[in-house]
Amino acid sequence: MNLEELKKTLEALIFVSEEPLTLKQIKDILQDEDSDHIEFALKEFIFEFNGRDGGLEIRELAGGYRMSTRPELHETIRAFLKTLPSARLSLAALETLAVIAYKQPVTIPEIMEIRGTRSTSAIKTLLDRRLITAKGRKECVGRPMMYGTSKDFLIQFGLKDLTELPSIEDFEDLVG
Amino acid sequence: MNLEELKKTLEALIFVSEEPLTLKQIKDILQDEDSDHIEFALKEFIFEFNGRDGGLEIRELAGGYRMSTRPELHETIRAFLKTLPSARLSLAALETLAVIAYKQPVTIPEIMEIRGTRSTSAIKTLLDRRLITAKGRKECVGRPMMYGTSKDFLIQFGLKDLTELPSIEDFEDLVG
Amino acid sequence: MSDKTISEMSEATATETAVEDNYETTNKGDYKIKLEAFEGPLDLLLYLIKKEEVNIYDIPIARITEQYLEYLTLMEELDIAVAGEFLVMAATLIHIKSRMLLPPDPNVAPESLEDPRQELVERLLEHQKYKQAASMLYSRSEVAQAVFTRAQIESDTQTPELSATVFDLLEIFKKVLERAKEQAEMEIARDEITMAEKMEEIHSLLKERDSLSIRELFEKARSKRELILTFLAVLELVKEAVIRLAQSETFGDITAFKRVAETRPDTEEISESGENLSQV
Repeated sequence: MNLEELKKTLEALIFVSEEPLTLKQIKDILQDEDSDHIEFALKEFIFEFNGRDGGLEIRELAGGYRMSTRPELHETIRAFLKTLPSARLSLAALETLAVIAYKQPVTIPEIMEIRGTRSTSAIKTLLDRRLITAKGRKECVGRPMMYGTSKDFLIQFGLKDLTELPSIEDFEDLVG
Repeated sequence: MNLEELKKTLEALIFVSEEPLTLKQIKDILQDEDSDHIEFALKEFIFEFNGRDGGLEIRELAGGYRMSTRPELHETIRAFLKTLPSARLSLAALETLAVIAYKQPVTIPEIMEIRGTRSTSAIKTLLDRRLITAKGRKECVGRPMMYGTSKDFLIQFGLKDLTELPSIEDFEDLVG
Repeated sequence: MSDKTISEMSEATATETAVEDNYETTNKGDYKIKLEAFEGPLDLLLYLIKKEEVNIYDIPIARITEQYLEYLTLMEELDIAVAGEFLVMAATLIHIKSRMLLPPDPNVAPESLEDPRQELVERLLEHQKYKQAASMLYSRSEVAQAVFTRAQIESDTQTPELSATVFDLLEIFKKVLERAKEQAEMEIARDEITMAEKMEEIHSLLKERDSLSIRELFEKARSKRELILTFLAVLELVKEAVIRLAQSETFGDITAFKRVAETRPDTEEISESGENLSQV
């Protein structure tokens, strides 16, 4: 490998590595390359990459090399991260959402009956995320609140209306 | 922000984003910046970043911008990550995907008509791999589900958008 | 589309690919693999057209039909289930063949005569296009797989989006329903008692008191199975002359008494058959 190829390879390896990439790891992967040649290429690559004064830099960390954003940009990045949809739903929340989507309007005791476990915190999560909404009270003992999916649910899952939810029959077509 | 600062910010944002970063997302974060100024900076940044001929490049993908390693380095990187390429789709699944990509939104009976055979297990595979997605129901007898390609399809097949697919008519001349 | 791509593709999915080569093999096992490889009747027809090196726009329908039927026979001989669509195509081919044999209608100008093969040719061409498109997608995915994105970084864990699709919701809903069903079955299984236990239970109840309402006994049953067991246990106890049953009025409550107890004169004695019990 010539020097330019070696520098390209180092850039890519540091980029994909989960942990800070150590010199030893680099030498292990690039066994055919001369050790001094690698060290020289690495120094030159870091010097050039950081010298660009771009948004990213290579930092030496925990005995290895890592690519990261420049500290002065962190405020903008934090602002960006905040705009992303919040955390993934837990399986409990997804199960509860599935039961509500297919059985709506449905009460908490009914959801419990189907899921076999308490679903109160999952329901709170779904309400906070505006994926479900209260749909009035059921006319039975205790008049429990009924829940159904919201407009946000339709948007989030790319549905025009609830009839677009795939049914079990749609799926039977697929496995049959 | 001056041009250099803007380019630095773009580099950091594209790096941080897990999904291809869209122009709209960029403009939403950098609300104080002039829209044209952003577009100009983005073009210049990509031109310069890719022009370095380093191990990384910015690619336009699924309606956004993503930083990834250069294809020619794949052997070394795969050896380092010890990853295997993801399981290949069967020919049946690929053909079904082709029909869906070009005919979307399309129902299962319509796919069957073109392929001359049942495609249900192929469709199940494509759904499991998230390459296709539900696209509402067709307003005809039985209201069958319609299918189309997903964002993951664009990402996994390296497409900017669907218009990047060659026209289906272009394949005609190859026949016979 | 380069030949290389297509041949790579056949390698990748060898068992599913309609083969280009070496069809002349005499090994039945090989034949079987290759015949199963045809995705459908259109695939088989395209293969035959290629093999016979005939013009797709001018298919010698008699020859191709004959070959097609030979393949179907071969498939049957090899115990490959011939899907319905293969038979439909066979019928279509035979129909086209017979139409080709008819003398042209003298009242129709030759240029406006419709070629009976027209529709089939169009379907074949259409199918062929999508096969080419599949091949194009294949090479695209190979290239796309050669690039790698960065490793996970700290911020990733905070940002993942709601990634479930509507199909995931349906899958999850089905699993919840299945689990609910299993749970119900498990509860029944856990409560399972034997007939001997049931008889013992009735027996000990009658030790504490002189009589027992049969309806009360049935109401205690928590499953259909327990209900039946209760019924059988009562009959068995009657048969063994441990208890006797009495009904104060028709359709009235039935009471079980220990055999040693006195029979009240005003009650109608029920025989061991238990026929009347079915009215309870």
